Amino acid sequence: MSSYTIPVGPLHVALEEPMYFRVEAQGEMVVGLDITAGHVHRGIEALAMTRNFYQNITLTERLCSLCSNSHPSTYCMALENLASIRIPERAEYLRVIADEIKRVASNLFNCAILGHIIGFDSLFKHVMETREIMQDVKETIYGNRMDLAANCIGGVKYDLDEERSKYLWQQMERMKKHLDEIYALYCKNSFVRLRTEGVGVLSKEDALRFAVVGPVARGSGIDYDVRQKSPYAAYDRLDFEVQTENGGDVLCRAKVRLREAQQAVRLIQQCVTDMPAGPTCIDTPPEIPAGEAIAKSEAPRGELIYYLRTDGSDIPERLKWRVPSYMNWDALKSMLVGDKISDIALIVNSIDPCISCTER
Amino acid sequence: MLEMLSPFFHLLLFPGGLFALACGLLLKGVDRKVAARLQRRIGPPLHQPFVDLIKLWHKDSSVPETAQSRVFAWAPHVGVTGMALAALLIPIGGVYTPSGAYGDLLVLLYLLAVPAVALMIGGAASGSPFGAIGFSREMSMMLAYEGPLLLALLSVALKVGLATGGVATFSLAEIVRYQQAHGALLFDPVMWPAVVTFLFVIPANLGVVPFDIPEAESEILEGPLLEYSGKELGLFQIMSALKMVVVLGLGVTLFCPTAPGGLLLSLAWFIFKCLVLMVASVTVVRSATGRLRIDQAFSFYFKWPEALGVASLILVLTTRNFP
Amino acid sequence: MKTFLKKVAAQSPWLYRINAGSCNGCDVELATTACISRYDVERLGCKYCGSPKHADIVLITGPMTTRVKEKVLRLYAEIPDPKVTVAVGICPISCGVFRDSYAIEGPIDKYFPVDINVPGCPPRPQAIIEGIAEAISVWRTRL
Amino acid sequence: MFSFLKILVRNLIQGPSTDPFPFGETFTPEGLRGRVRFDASACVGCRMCEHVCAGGAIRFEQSESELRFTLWHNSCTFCGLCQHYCKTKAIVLTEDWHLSHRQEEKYAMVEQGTVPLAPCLGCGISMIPVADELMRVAYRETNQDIDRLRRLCPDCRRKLGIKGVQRCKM
Amino acid sequence: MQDVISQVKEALDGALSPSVAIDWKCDFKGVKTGWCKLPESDQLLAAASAISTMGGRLSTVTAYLAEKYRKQGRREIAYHFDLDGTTLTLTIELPLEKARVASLTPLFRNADWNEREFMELYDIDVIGHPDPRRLFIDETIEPAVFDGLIPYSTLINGASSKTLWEAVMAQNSKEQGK
Repeated sequence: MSSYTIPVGPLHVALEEPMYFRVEAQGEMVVGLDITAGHVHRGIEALAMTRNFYQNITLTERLCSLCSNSHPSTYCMALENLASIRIPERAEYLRVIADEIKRVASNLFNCAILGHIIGFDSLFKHVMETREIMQDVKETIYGNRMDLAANCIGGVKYDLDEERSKYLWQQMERMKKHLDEIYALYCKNSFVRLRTEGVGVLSKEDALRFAVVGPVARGSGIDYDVRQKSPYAAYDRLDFEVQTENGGDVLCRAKVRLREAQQAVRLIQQCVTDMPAGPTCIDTPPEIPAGEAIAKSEAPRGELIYYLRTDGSDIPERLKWRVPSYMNWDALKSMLVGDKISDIALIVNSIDPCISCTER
Repeated sequence: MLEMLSPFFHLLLFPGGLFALACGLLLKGVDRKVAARLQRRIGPPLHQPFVDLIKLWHKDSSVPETAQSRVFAWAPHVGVTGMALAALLIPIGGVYTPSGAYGDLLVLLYLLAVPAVALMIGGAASGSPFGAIGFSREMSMMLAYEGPLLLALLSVALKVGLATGGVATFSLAEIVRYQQAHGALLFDPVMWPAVVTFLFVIPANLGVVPFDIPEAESEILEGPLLEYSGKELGLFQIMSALKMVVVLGLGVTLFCPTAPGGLLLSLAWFIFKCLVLMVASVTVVRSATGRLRIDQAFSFYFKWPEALGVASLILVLTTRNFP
Repeated sequence: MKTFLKKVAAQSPWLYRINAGSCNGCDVELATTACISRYDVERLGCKYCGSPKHADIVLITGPMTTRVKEKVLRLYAEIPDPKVTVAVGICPISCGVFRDSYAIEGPIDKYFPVDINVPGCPPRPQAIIEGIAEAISVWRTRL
Repeated sequence: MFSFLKILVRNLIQGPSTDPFPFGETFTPEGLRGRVRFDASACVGCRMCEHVCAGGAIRFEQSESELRFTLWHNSCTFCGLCQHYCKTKAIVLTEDWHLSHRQEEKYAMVEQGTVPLAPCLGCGISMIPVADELMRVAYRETNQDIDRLRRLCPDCRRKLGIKGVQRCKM
Repeated sequence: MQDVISQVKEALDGALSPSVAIDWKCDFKGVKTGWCKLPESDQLLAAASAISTMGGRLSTVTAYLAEKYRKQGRREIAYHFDLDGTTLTLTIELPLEKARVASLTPLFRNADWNEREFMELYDIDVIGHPDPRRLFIDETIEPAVFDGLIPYSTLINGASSKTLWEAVMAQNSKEQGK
């Protein structure tokens, strides 16, 4: 059978963002793949080197709206590491809350899109409706549904008073019920399983070779979570387990994401209970010496790493970050080949690709 | 004079043409509304499909550079013509009985394949790779569901034919007449496998989830329809609205064509039966399921509906002596 | 009769989304607005469509990056007239935080006419609906 | 399929969850980051807001007699850093999210304010009097002496301070 | 955690003949970061291979060119490795002109994109890269765009900002005049 090439993207409806693949196919089978990246390359690293430390908080938040809290918080952590700033304990908990709220919303979004791609519109809408609870929480506590603007150098910009803590707790109780139901749906529903089981398999060996991170790695049985391996914020005092699955297919990744969302809800509740009183931010303007530092965190899609280099001025000499989708995306080559054309969008979505993060 | 004009009347106004179109668009409106309610939405107004159609008539239409423009432009016309002819054949109990000169069940079976063929031609002529994939998927789907459909039709034809002394009757009028005399086949347990087979065939025939594989929006961007715009897209919408009426009307004819009598009441009863059939076999199904892969759909049809169809045929043949 | 038909036709604005290199915040909010039950744009007669050929109202996000520019312009040209363009988020309007980067070619109104702007980073769905409603009223005059 | 039918039936019973907007009122939480408001009388002219603004949405123009503030909403990310770093809260984000507008109004989507400059009571140099808001933050209540202080330029204030110190020493 | 430090030392000492100094830092949570500058850029492959056998993972690669380096005619590349939660950074120095570095793709599959990225941003050649095309940056943009960036200049010369703000100011002073 002769092979033919079909273009996927760059502006493909099933994918939120522009990406371009040239898929080589034989019949309905994918035999080769070439990725052309860079449609969302906005030159943010260059911009970061022309903006001051404050402006970069907002700039890094605009890298990507789905993990928009991980970026500024990790960037601030890099600055704090470099200047040896110890943020108030309450701020550590508040950073965890912001991170976990984003994680729930981001993971649910990805699982909802899975439903959309397999044409299960009602499932998509059902999960998105549940996600709306998180969106309301974000809007009520932070003032925006996507970009929280929670972080500042040396702490956080927001605080939870009595009333808001109670509100947050109640919403999390609501989420729990919905999340349990959704998890059961993804595990049991025959249409979801027919389309996702055994599809886009990434073996553990390949996962290690491509050095994938986050739910993609954990879906292939790699037990790695930055929150546990190199704790930050309040994670060293919180009780949680790393979620893994061994199948390495689309369904396993979705299951890991949903379980992490369930766990995130419990983490948020732990934070609300354990959080000590006190200031939320250091009260003196930060002084950043010359030097270099690294900060890492577990974004919804996996390990996020920031490298910061300063020369003593208030503009970074070099700010570089590597996002989780960076390697996961390249690993698509291993997942797609041998699968069906009809599963391309599904498999691409299963790594929760964050193009805008990756291409900067 | 009047006698000569009646085919045109039937083709353009009633029951084909305008009436069938209005009926089909109404069905689509109800389908969207009910689906919206199942998803906790308000949904579009019932007349939305009419509005969409009028809108498309006001839009520019373009032909892609890579397309074979003449074939591309003619494909939707072929589809609409085929369906308009098919609509002529659908009897409406107590209101309209198609003349045998128009055709019978077998003609209808062939005409039902016309929309799929039109989509295939259009998709292939559009020159887009997605159109081509849509083409091959449409073909596989047809192969998959034509078998069970044929078996279901055959069961009814045999049932009626054997009961009236022949072998099998393909006259739609005859089928209606038999049921009006002996009660709807829907209530005959012998026919239940055929009913279920037909129910299975409807979503595939109408191209809705879980069998909208040739037009999968999130996989191949609506496949053959991708390149169509304006009036041509409108024609495809007309085609699919007509097909809705034809397929559902066929279901009603085959299994429950009885009418309460009275022109308007019978008409309303017919539309109501179509609606119920649609909600059960289209709306709820598409709301509660996800799309299958082409190979899964294919093997599904070769397993269950095919087996049921065969079972139904055997059942009809074996029970003929003990009515 | 003609004016009546046009008035009727105006109740069916189909939406199409173009991402011109956005951070996907606006895209996620657009998907939310267009698809989920809470905002249900279908009650306004809108439908989210997968092909530019079917679109009436184009929603554009992103600051127009160099690599996506040609593709966006080609896609925009494919949308049949009459059409209305809505810029969603501050990026297509002014390039926002990404302005003056070497890889940014926006703002979008340098390349084709924009009718409605919905600023925000990202705007909330209600604001997007407001923009769409405004776009529908513009569209009515173009039919 | 059947597990999902249960949800569909529940949906049918619960009825639509659709927000009435744009035909009715919608939910707007307190603290939503929307349209920016500038209060010139509270501005001390430190220009920190301009410094931290990543969107480049804030511009100050200084002339002989006034300091003019302009914020263009079409470039504003509504991140709230300006508000966070504004000590006197001269710049605040309101809950007004009705910002969509026609293209003709693109450049008119601004918030403006003018901070008048006044001559220093000591040396007469053009300066921004310290905002009442800042005085309230610093002193809670003001008296005539403090009010005089706010109209002195930093140089003159220092001189006055040194004089005070000298007086104490004597 | 102490043994990570000794393990790394052992591995690097085994691979490189004059032993190199590693500067370890530890944050408030006890997370360690190691910083090591390799005296010779061609030691990179040996050092990376030692880390690879230790089970290390390449996290990312940062190339940079600070103003003061530019004057000194040199540039640096930092390779960041992850050792089960501990980050080790190996830095190599390269000349400003005609910089060449060996590819790490045979050791770490994911070095591919990282190397393509700094090739397109900076004027650095990677020897033995399997696929040295551009990664993110469009062909119409000049090569080595980060080499040409002079700090502040884009901010001050921002042509796009200037045009937009002129329009904003023109419209709003007009309205005030009314």
